[in-house]
Formats: sequence, structure tokens, C-alpha cells
Amino acid sequence: GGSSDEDGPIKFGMLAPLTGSEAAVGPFMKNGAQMAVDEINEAGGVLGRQIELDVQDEACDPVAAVAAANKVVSNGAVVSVGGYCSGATLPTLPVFEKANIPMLIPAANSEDLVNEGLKNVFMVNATGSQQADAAAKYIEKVGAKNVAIIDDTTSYSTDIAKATAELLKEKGVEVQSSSVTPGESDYSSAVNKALSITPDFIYWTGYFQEGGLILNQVRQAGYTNPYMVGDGSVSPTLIEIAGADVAEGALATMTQTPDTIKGAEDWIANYTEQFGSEPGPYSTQSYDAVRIAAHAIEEAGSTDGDKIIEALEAIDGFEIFSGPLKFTDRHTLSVGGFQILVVENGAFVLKDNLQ
Amino acid sequence: MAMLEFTDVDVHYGQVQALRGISLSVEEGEIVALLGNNGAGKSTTLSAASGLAHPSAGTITFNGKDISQGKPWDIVADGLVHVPEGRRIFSTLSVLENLQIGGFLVKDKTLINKRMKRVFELLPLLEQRKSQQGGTLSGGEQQMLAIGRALIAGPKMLMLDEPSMGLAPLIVTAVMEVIREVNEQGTTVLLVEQNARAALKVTHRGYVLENGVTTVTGTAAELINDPRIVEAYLGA
Amino acid sequence: MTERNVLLEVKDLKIQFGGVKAVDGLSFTVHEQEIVSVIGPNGAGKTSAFNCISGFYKPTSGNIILQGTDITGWRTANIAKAGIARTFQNLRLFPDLTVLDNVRAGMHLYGGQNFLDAILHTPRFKRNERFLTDEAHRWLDFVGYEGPRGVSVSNLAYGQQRLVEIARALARKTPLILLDEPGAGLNHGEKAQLLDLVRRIQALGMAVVLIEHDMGLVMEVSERIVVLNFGKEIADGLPADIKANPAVIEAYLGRDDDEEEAAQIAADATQFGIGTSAIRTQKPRKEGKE
Amino acid sequence: MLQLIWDGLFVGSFYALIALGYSMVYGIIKLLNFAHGDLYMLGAFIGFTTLTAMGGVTASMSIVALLITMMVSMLLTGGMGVFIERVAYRPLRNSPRLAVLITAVGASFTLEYSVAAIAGPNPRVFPIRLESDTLNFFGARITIAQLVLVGIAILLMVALNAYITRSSVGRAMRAIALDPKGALLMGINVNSVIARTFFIGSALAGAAGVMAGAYYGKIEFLMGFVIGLKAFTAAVIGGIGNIKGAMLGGMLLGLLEAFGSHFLGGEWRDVFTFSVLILFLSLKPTGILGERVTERV
Amino acid sequence: MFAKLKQQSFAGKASDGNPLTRLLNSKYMGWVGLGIALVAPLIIATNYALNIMTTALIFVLLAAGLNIVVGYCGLLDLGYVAFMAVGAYTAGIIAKSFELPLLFTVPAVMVMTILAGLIIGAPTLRLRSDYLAIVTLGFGEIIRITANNLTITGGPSGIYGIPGFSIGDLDLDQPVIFYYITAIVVSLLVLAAARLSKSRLGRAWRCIREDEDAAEAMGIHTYKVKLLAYIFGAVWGGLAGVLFAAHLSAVSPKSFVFLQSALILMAVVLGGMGNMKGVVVGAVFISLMPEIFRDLSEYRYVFFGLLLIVVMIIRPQGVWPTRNREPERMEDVMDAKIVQEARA
Ligand SMILES: Nc1ncnc2c1ncn2[C@@H]1O[C@H](COP(=O)(O)OP(=O)(O)OP(=O)(O)O)[C@@H](O)[C@H]1O
Ligand SMILES: Nc1ncnc2c1ncn2[C@@H]1O[C@H](COP(=O)(O)OP(=O)(O)OP(=O)(O)O)[C@@H](O)[C@H]1O
Ligand SMILES: CC(C)C[C@H](N)C(=O)O
Ligand SMILES: [Mg+2]
Ligand SMILES: [Mg+2]
Repeated sequence: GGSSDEDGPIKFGMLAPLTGSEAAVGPFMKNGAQMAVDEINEAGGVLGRQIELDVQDEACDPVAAVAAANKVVSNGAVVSVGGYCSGATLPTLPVFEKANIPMLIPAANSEDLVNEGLKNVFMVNATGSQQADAAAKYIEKVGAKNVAIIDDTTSYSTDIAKATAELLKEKGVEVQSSSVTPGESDYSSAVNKALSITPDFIYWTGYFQEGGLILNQVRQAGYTNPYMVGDGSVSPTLIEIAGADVAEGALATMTQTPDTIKGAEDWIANYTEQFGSEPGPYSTQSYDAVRIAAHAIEEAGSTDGDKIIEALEAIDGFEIFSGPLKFTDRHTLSVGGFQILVVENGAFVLKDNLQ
Repeated sequence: MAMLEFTDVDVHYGQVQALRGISLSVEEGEIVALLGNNGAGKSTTLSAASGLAHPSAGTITFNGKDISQGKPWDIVADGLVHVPEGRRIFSTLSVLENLQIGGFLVKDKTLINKRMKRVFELLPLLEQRKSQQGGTLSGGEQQMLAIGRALIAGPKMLMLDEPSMGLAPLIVTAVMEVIREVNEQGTTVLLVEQNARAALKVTHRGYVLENGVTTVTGTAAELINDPRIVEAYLGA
Repeated sequence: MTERNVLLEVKDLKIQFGGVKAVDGLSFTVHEQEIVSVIGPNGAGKTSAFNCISGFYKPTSGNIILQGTDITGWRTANIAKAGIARTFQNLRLFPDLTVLDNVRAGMHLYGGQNFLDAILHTPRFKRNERFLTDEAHRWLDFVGYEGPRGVSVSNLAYGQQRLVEIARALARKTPLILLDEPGAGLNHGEKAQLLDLVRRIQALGMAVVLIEHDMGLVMEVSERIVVLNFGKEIADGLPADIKANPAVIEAYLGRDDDEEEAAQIAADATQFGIGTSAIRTQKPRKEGKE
Repeated sequence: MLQLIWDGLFVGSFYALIALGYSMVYGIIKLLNFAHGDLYMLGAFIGFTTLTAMGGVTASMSIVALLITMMVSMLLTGGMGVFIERVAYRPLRNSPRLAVLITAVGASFTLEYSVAAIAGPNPRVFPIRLESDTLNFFGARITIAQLVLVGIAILLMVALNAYITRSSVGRAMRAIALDPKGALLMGINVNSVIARTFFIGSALAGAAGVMAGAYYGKIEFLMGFVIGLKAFTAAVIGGIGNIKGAMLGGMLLGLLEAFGSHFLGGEWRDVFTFSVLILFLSLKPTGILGERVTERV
Repeated sequence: MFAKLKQQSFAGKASDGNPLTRLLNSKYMGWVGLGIALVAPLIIATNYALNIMTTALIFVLLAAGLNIVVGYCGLLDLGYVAFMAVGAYTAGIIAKSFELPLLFTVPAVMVMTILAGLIIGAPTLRLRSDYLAIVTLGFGEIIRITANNLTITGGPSGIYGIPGFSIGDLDLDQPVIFYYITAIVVSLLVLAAARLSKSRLGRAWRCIREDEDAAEAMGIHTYKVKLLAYIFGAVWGGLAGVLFAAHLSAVSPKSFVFLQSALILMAVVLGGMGNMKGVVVGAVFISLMPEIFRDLSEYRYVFFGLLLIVVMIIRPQGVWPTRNREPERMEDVMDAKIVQEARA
């Protein structure tokens, strides 16, 4: 890596889904990252040079993602700050590895990403098993005995669902797992199935689009107990889809977001001013990924891949939205894991930090 | 004024020229035969009149109206109806439905019923087979249906493309008889035939088409006695 | 003619569609190298009988025996393989294939190459393809086809397509060939050549079963004629007998008192060299009103 | 059990409504109109825009507003269907069938991503939502809204079926399907009949789009894709080209899915449905009501 | 014997045609294509370029395989990508669990894809056209969903970290080398498929495409011959799957969605069904299109869609359709050769 000219802008590559089934999230990531880039550039850049963001469409498709990865590499990126779909991000790992480009993956969070133990891969989002821990902990805490877990058959969602189910079963909780196909409107079959065990807790581990629909449909079917969603569903749109009254009281497992952090109002305001719309899922993580990368380059004093990786591993206490940053040996987040949010007055707010 | 008139008409299929400046006319009340070898352009002539193929040069008029570039449906509405080569029966529609389709442009139900009755008188077989799928009729039966279907439209002029093809001798006579009767009841007819002998028996006049142009024309009697025709189309 | 072996035997063949008994107890035999015509009114069941024999329809009952083997109900391809070739009443060529390829398709069962030969372009493959091409040309020459050969058949005029279809069937080199109305849509001169062609096919050693409505042609070329009506056989015999058979005249040829018709048949018959006492000159219709 | 059946039928009526358009278009020009599902999506977005434009009115008289919206949406999607036929399909009427399949996919991409470009890739939420009391029918939950929607769907389907089988235009449609050139010779204005078919089929999809938007609340630019495939499947199960078949096929598919996901789990549902479909077609190769085309040789 | 008049309209046309047509139909065009493929890396050798060119080549192989099924045999297959999935998963699973170089999995892949072709083909081939389409689509989905649900296939994240082609110290996975391997394999298979079409089997396929009943009357066992088309198509698809697995080093269900099948079909139709050269062009076009329009990001599919419509309307038979022409007479060809030789 590190092929940027010595005095031209430093290039940050970013893969995000701009088309395809996950197209909705792409712009949130892109804007979040752009915001960080603009802020850093305004403050004088990195190593005295400006940063340039190179966003390429991964379409949540492995082939497109590999092409996009090669494109950002060929364009001379020194770090990668993208990756939303785990399935599409996985095959890009060797591409970046060969080019010795550090990856700060802001969203994709399958354990598989770090299982290979590649030294250039860092995860800015918490992993699925961390999330499952949080979910199981909370479910146990509220004393639920009959839990229905619904996933959407994507790797992200089934990972969390399976891990949570296992943890709960160990604790003697009755768990019923079911799956739905994303992209549809009517989930009454899944709802019926979930309700057939008269659950006292439902956990949805997929994305906000289906999450909102299912929430609405379980409530219509007369279910009144807690309904919790995973981080892929934490979005104002979920509340809209479910309907504000219906969504009231819904829970979520989530890393910290601007909404839940005191003092982040300014950040939201800035974002909204700059892009004309509110931030959404993974705006903050993308923003942080850029900042972490810039910080590491500054620390390393170089755009050389190995040096950046060293600097990343050395980071301790750099403030990001999820708290002070330090990477574990596996290059995952060590602190600032998951907490529980609740919908109150039409917005997700902190309910329980699980400490 | 002729009912149907071709003046120097050319028709091309892509690069292939099928008609090369053809001129002919059919007077009201006549039965006119169009004879010619395979590929001479007989079917193309009918297609040009019915709007399926458009001339690249020349004009075609029907009752004085230029129909050279007309749409097939307008031409049918004007009263010029084409019974095509190969019959083109709607195979999964019943015989009755096929007949009804013939009256697509006729909005008056009683008129359709009246014509239907007449067709059944003329072609009793169709009444027996009313509900059979058109596509399962035998070749001869289909030909009957095709003619019957055209009659429901109440044509002023009927163009028939090889109606005797594949018909048993008795039926050929019967079909020719039907054609004659239709004509006698006031419908003008342009008849394309390979079976020149059968055709000339019922027609008033005829044209011979060769290679996209008309070469010989005359009354039926003249044609029957023309040695060129005898040799090529009738046999010694 | 000397005694010939039985080639095809159709026994009490029946096929029914819903209420329609298309073929209703048909029996006849065809000998080697024989020319048999099947005639009958439209809808009599001639084509249906062909379809049963060649395997396109499964007969409701009855037997079809080819060279001693009962082939009733066999798959079409297997019947074709057993030794029957046919043409269709409404041409069934492969429209987008060239004339030559259409005829080569008739030689599908010749073998002589496998797919590895083709992929590797082995000499064996090249030899075989050249052989097929030569054969195709030979058959096209045989039927007297004079049109272009390297173009799609869909570009050809109707008459040419008919010939290609016959060439394709002949190329199959079967002992029996079924021709369904090969003369339809041909004019007088063309029919004369068709007649000659049928005889030359016979001379090759094939038996021909012919469905045809042109009585001149039928009477001239057939050794034997089978007459169907309403799916039943009403006569089976020599042309001369058939012509005189009252049932046939009633059902198919037309009554004696139908002057014009009789005249035409007679005229046709004469013209193909069949003697008749009933020749009358035909009267063309008088010119119409004008 | 009853609940399963009802849920299946409810979803099935959406499938049926969309399958109808598929089947009609297929029936007449033998085209698998891949853009059809996207017309459903377009219908939903037009509905969204209309309702948003009506603003305050909607709150007070939601049913009336919804019916008006549905009319508007049916008109506009119908028009779009006609427009697509005119520019993307008609020029290829005499070309190989698969060529039109490709332009249909082209039209589908264009519709999807144009909507994404105009309305954004994010899901939108319908301004009004059909919420109503739940009836308890022998243990099955049935909402009034569901009943109303199924009622509308059945009404539309019955009307259409009568139109196709009884009217002379319907007969003309079938005639064109069998032999367009022959139809021309009968004096049928083939272009206008085909355009009319597209209008009706697309309008039905548009209606389904509005209904889905109002009932489920969420719409987004790819929402037509999955349901388009389902409708295609339903149309084939029923016997493609057959109107009643499309309805039956839609309902049956809905039921299959409901039972499949209940007994085998959602992740195996489509495997189950498609296996049944394949098995069924192996036994009855033309679908439930597909006509056996007796090709004479 | 019959009408002679047809001849003049064709006379002379069979052999000439305008120079462009003649050039396009020259048998050297295949070599030109191969030449372009071999020279390309010398002109643009960034990893990005190599990557998309390799992807394009694999796509070409897929289109060539589908062309056998759809273009030659006329069987509409909307689930073709299933064969690639079978190939890729078989290769991936075996290579990963036995730590084998991918090349050694090819025999197993062949067996599996032939089996897949048989399984998918057998029940479906009695169906005609569009019923076949939905059934193949169904099979495609069944295979994808099954892969998504099973553990042996790695579930939704699939299999990753698949070893490449490298054998021992021989590094065959460098982008350039891998590109050339792909180019050679794909060219050979494309050539083989093209040659098949001009053989007895190919002719039988085309007969079936044109008229199944008439084909039966020729003694062509349509069922077996169609099954063979499926099997050949499956093997080509499976081999494309092996290359795919090696190229991405990962296989996941996301790569085998219906849209992929639709895109391959588009390549075939757009290029010119049945004509291998056209299909190659179509495949290159379809696979490079999203990359060419990459900078339009979210708008690229709008353009892609419009372009598809425009291209098809301008060239309804495909960009480079089959031209059903062959020399009129062997003698003519021979004569021409003799004349040429005499001149030389
Ligand atoms: N659709 C077409 N495309 C190309 N050429 C055509 C087409 N239809 C007819 N032709 C050609 O135009 C010429 C005239 O054909 P036409 O069908 O009018 O002849 P015809 O006199 O009716 O012959 P037949 O007696 O065989 O029916 C022929 O050379 C034929 O090959
Ligand atoms: N597939 C079918 N379904 C229903 N009825 C059929 C079918 N095939 C033939 N028939 C009927 O069987 C009868 C015999 O038809 P066939 O085609 O065998 O007659 P044909 O003797 O060949 O007549 P033509 O001389 O007119 O060709 C006809 O009444 C026809 O309607
Ligand atoms: C919540 C999302 C960031 C998960 C991501 N789509 C993944 O596949 O890992
Ligand atoms: Mg003609
Ligand atoms: Mg017949």
C-alpha cells in the first residue's frame, strides 16, 4: 500500500452498498465518512496532506465488492474504511491483504471477518457474538422464559440469532427460532409461528425494514410483551415503518449512537445541515473509521501499511462514539460494547448500559 | 370505377422484391381469378391489399379510397376481407368463437346472428362442430371455417388465397359453389388458385402472375383457350 | 408384379379424440416397394392414421406392425428409427436451419461421429461431415430441387419447401415413407413432376404411402388405394376398382350425375394416361354480368 | 390451522392480483414481463405521492382518500404499462421472444433505479394506514381491513374474468395470442388491444401496490422484485395465460407458503414451494388450468 | 424442378454481403478475440483491470454454457447460475477441507455438475418453454437457499479462504497469471462449445429448438438430446464455478441469486443467441457494463436498463446474430480452392 504521491491527497477507500438490496444504507455510511474527512481536512489534514474519500459501490454482492476493492486499491487508497455486508466484505479481505492496506470495517460484523486472523483487518463495529452476549444478558435480566428469535437468513442475522439462542438455552430458557425471507411485506406466517409458543420476549436480528413490519404485525396479532431488535434495525425508519405508537417501547441491542450519547446533538445537527437529511445506521461508525484511520496515520507518521497497522494496534483510549478505543488481539473492539435502547417518544434512547 | 385497383405496385420483403409493378383491377360483382406459379407473388398481392404488406411504390385503391398504406383493421372495416393462405384458424378457440371473431368489427348482435345462420346454412358442417377447438379440425374443415369466418364480417369483397388447397374433390366443388353463391348474393371475389381448372370454372375473368408482374389477362373463356395457360396451368 | 413381403401391417387401428372417432377400425397392409394411396373426404382420418403409424398419436386400440415388429405406442423417435420416414401436411421444416442442414438432420441416425470428434475436429469428424454434405446434395438433386441450398429454408417459396421436406425424409433411407398431401398447393406442371418423383422413390426400393386429394395423380401413381370415410375403411383395391366403387363415388369422388365433377376427374385421369369412357368436355362458366 | 389458511389466502390475493397482469400480458404476446412487479412498486409510490399531496384530507376520510388514490394510481400505472409496451416491446413484436425478455429486464432496471433516484433508496412509509378491528373467526384473527382488501381483489378479478371471457375484446385478446397476423385479418386493431391489455394488467398491479402500501405501511424501490417472481410462479402454477388460473395459482402459492413456513421454517419455505411446483408441473405440465395446446402434426 | 425464379433473387448474395458482414463472419474473428484477450493485460495491468477482465472471462464461460442450452437447444433456463453454484461449492468445499489445490477438484466438479444436470434436467424436460423457465428458476432458487441453510456450505457467509490454483511453490494466483490461465481455459471451452454446434449433436439441438415434433420424426430422441444439452451446459457452468471460486477465494449464496441467471441470459440474447462469437461479445458487454458505469454509482442501473432497451431495439437478433449461411455446394468450395491454389 501507500502508493499515494508524497504530497497529493491521501486516499481513503470505502466500499458501501449504493445499489442492490441494501442500497438504503450506502449513503448514510458515505456521508458519515465524508463528514469526518471534511472535518479533518479543515483542521489541516493528516501529515499535512488532505484526505480524499473514494467511495465505490459493493452492491452487497461479492463479485461487485471484489471489483470495487480492486478499484480502490488501484486508485491508490492507503486505508479502507468501508464494508457493510459481511458476505461481500469477506472476499475483499485477500485483495486488501495482498496490497497491504489496513481495513477499518465500520459495519460488517461477522466473526468470520476476523477468524482468518489477517493482520490488516480491524473491526470498528462490535461483533455478532458480542451483540448476542448483550442480548442474552438482557433477556435473562428481565426474566423471560419463552423467547422467539427471528432472523432473516443473512449471515449477520443468523450469527446473532444462533449465538443468542445458544446462550439462552444454556440458561434454561425456552427458545424458538424462525427465519423470514427479506424483501417481502407479509410476515404473518413467521409471526404466527413465533406466537404459537406464546412468547414473553421476541428478538429480531435482521434489518430495520423487515424489523418494522414484523413489529407491526406481531402487535396487530395481539402480542404485548417486549420486542427487541438488533443493531441492523436501529434506525428512525424502523419506528416509522412500525408506526410511532406501535414502536413505542420497542427495545434494541446497539453500540453507542449519537442519539444515545450526551453532547452528540451538535454532531447530528452538523450532519443534517451538511447532507440535508438525518444520519442513519452506520453513519457514526463510518465517521469513526475515518477518524481512527487518520489518527493512526498521523501516529505512524507514514502511509505505509505495516506502520499504520502497528499504530492501530497501539491505539489506546482514542475517543470514538462507542467509547475509548482499544483493539483486542483479534482486532475487535474491546470496550464500549452493547447496550440496550428503547423507543421513547418516537426515538431510540438509552435504557440500560448493561454494566 | 373498379372496386379494387392496383396500379404499378411494388412490394419488397427486405431485399427480396416480390411484386414488380403489378396492375390489376376487380369490378364490383365480379369473381376474378389470380393464377401463377409458386412464389409468383399471388399471396403477396392479397397481403398488399389487406394491409399486411405495404407497397414500396404504386397505389392500391378500394372503392376509390387509397388503401396502400392502410391499416388492416381499417381495410376490413371498409369491407375488404382476406381469407389467408394456410387458413389461420385460431386453434384453441372453438369453431363458434372463431366465427364470432370474424364479426369483431360488427357491433350489431342481431346482424351477427343473422349472418351466422346464413353461414350455417351454407356450411352445415360448422354447425355440427360448433364447440370443437378450431385447431383440431381437419384441413378441409378448417377451410370451411376460414370462409365462414370471413363471411361473418359481411364483406363487400372477399379475397381468398388457395381455398381449394388440401380439399377433397367433392369439397373443392362445394367450396367453389359456395364462392359462386356468395358472389351471387352480392360479394365481389378475388380468388387465388393453383387449381386453375376449378377456379376458372367459377370466375369471370383472370390474371396470370409471373415473377411479380401480371403477364396474361382475359375472360375465363379466353384464358381456358389460351395455349400458354393450357400448357402451364391446365394441362393438355 | 412378383409377390412382395409385407412391410407394414395396420390392424384394426382406432383413435378417438373426445367424442370424435378420427380413425375407427382401420386395417391395411403395405408391401415392400409398394405405392399405396390413402384417400377420403376431409376429416376422414387419413392424417390421424399417419400420426398413429409414425407415433405422434398413441392409438386408442389396434396394432401397427412394421417388418414383423409391433411398434404400436412406441415413442416417435423409436418408430422413426425402426424404419418410417414421413412428411407433414402443413410443412414441418426447421425454419432457421439451412436447406442442407435440414436434409442432414434427416441423416441423424447415420452416426459416424461423436461429440469428442466434433470438439477435437478429428479427421473422422471431417470425413463424416463431408459425407453428410455430399449425401444432402445428392438427395436434393434427386428430388429435383433447384433453389439455393446454403440459406435458411424459411426464405424459400412454398413449393421449394415441399421438396426440401421430401428430400429430408428420403435422406432417412427407410424402407417406408409416408407423404401427407405432397401435391397440395402445386400447380398442374409441378404435379406431373411430383408423380415422376414418387415413381423414382419406389425405384430406390422404398414403399410409399401417399395421402392425396388430386385424383389424377392418385389414380396414375398408386398400385393400390385405401379409401377412408369417417375413420372407417370403405374400400381397398386397385385404382380402377376404386374409381368404379359406388361407395367411394358417393363419399368422395362425387356422383355420376355431378356432370362437371365427373368430367374433371375424367379429364385429369386422361391427362395422366388413364383410360376412361366417361370423358366429357368441360364447360367453363359463362362470363358474368357486366 | 384456520389462521394459516386465512393468512395464506390473504397474501395469495396479492399474488393473484399481480399474477393476473403477468398472465394477461403473457397470454397475449407471450412475454414474461419482468417489469410487471415494478409496476406494482410504481403503483405504491404513486399512491404515496398522491396521499402526501392530499395532505390533511387523508386523516379525516381515509377510506375515501384511499379509493381516490387507488384510482389515480391505477390510471397512472396503467398508463406507464402502455408506455413501456409502446417504447420497449412493440418495436420488437416480430423479433425473437427472448429479445423482448431482455428489454423487459431493461425496463425493470430503469423503473427500479429511476424511482430510487427520485424518491431515494430508503423505504418510505405510507401516510395513512389501514388499521381496524380484529374479528375472531373460529380462532383465526381476521381484520376488517383484510376483508376489505380481499374483497376488492376478488371484485377486480371477477370483473376482469368476465371481461376476458365474455366480451369481444377478450376474445380478440385470445385470438391475438394465438395468431397476431390472423387477428389482423379479422379487423382487430392489434396494437390497441395489446395496449389495452397492458393498461388493465398494469392498473391491477398499481392497485395492488396501493393496497400493499396502505396495509403494510412500508414501500421501497425494490419491493416489486420478489413479489414479481412470486406472481410469475403463481401465474405458471395456474396455467400461464389463463386468467382464472392466475387467481387460483396466486391463492395456492399463498397457501403453500403459509404451510411451508409453518411446518418447515421460513428458511426452507421457498425450497418447499418450488419443490411442490416442480413436482406438480411434472405431473401436470400445463399448470392447473393451462390449456393443452393440441398441436396438430 | 419447381419455380426457378427464386434463384436470381439469391444468386450472388450467398457469398458476398457487405465487407463488414464478411469480416465478422470470417473464421478468423475467433482468433482476433483471443488475441485481444491475450494482449489486454499488456496494455492495462492494474489489479483492478485484471480483476474485472478475469471476471468478464468467467462470465463469458457462463454465457457460452448457457448458450448451449438456450441458444442451441432453445430451452429457456432461468436458473443457470445453479450449475455455477454446484461447481463453485464442490470445488470450494473439497479444496478447503482437504487443503487441495483447486485444480484437483475438477474431476469431482465434473461428476457433481453432470449429476446436477441430470437431476435438474430429468423432470423438467418434458415441459415446454415457459413452464420450463419457471421450473429452472425454481431449481436455481432451491440450490441457493439450500446452500444458504446448510452448514457444510458455510451457511449465509459461505466458504472463504479457498486455496487458489497454486501448486506447491508454483504461484498461479497472481492476478496476471490467473488471468492467463482463465483466458486459456475459457477460450478452449468456448471453442469446444462452438464446434459442438456444428456437429451431429449440435444439429440435433438446433432441430429441437426449431421444431421438436419434426425432430422426433427424424429419429432424434429429443428427451435424451435435451438432457445432453443440459449436461453440457452444466459442465461449462460448473467449470466456471471452479474459476469463480479460485478467483474470489470465497463462495457465498449471494453470488447465485436469480439476477445472476438473468444477467447470463441477457448476455446470450444480447450477443446473438446461438452464435458463440456474439455470445462472447454479449458477455463481455454485460459484465463490463456495471464497471464502465461505476462512476455513475446509483444511476448506473438506470443507464444499464435504458441501454439494454435501446440495443435490443436496434439489434433485435442480438448484436451479432447467427447467420444461417453455408457454401452452396462442396464443388464450389473446392473450385474456389483450386482457383486460389492455381493463383498462388
Ligand atoms: N415473409 C417473407 N419474407 C421474405 N420473402 C418472402 C416472404 N413472403 C414471401 N416471400 C417471397 O416473395 C415471393 C412471392 O411470394 P408469395 O407468397 O406472394 O408467392 P405465391 O405466388 O403466393 O406462391 P405460392 O403459390 O407458393 O403460395 C417469393 O419469392 C417468396 O419467397
Ligand atoms: N388432436 C385432435 N383432437 C381432436 N380432434 C382431432 C384431432 N386430430 C384430428 N381430429 C379430428 O379427427 C378427424 C380426422 O382428422 P384428420 O386430420 O385425420 O383428417 P384427414 O383425413 O387428414 O383430413 P384432410 O384431408 O382434411 O387433411 C377430424 O374430424 C378432426 O377434427
Ligand atoms: C448490521 C450490519 C452492519 C451487518 C452487516 N450487514 C453484515 O453483514 O455483517
Ligand atoms: Mg401463396
Ligand atoms: Mg390430413
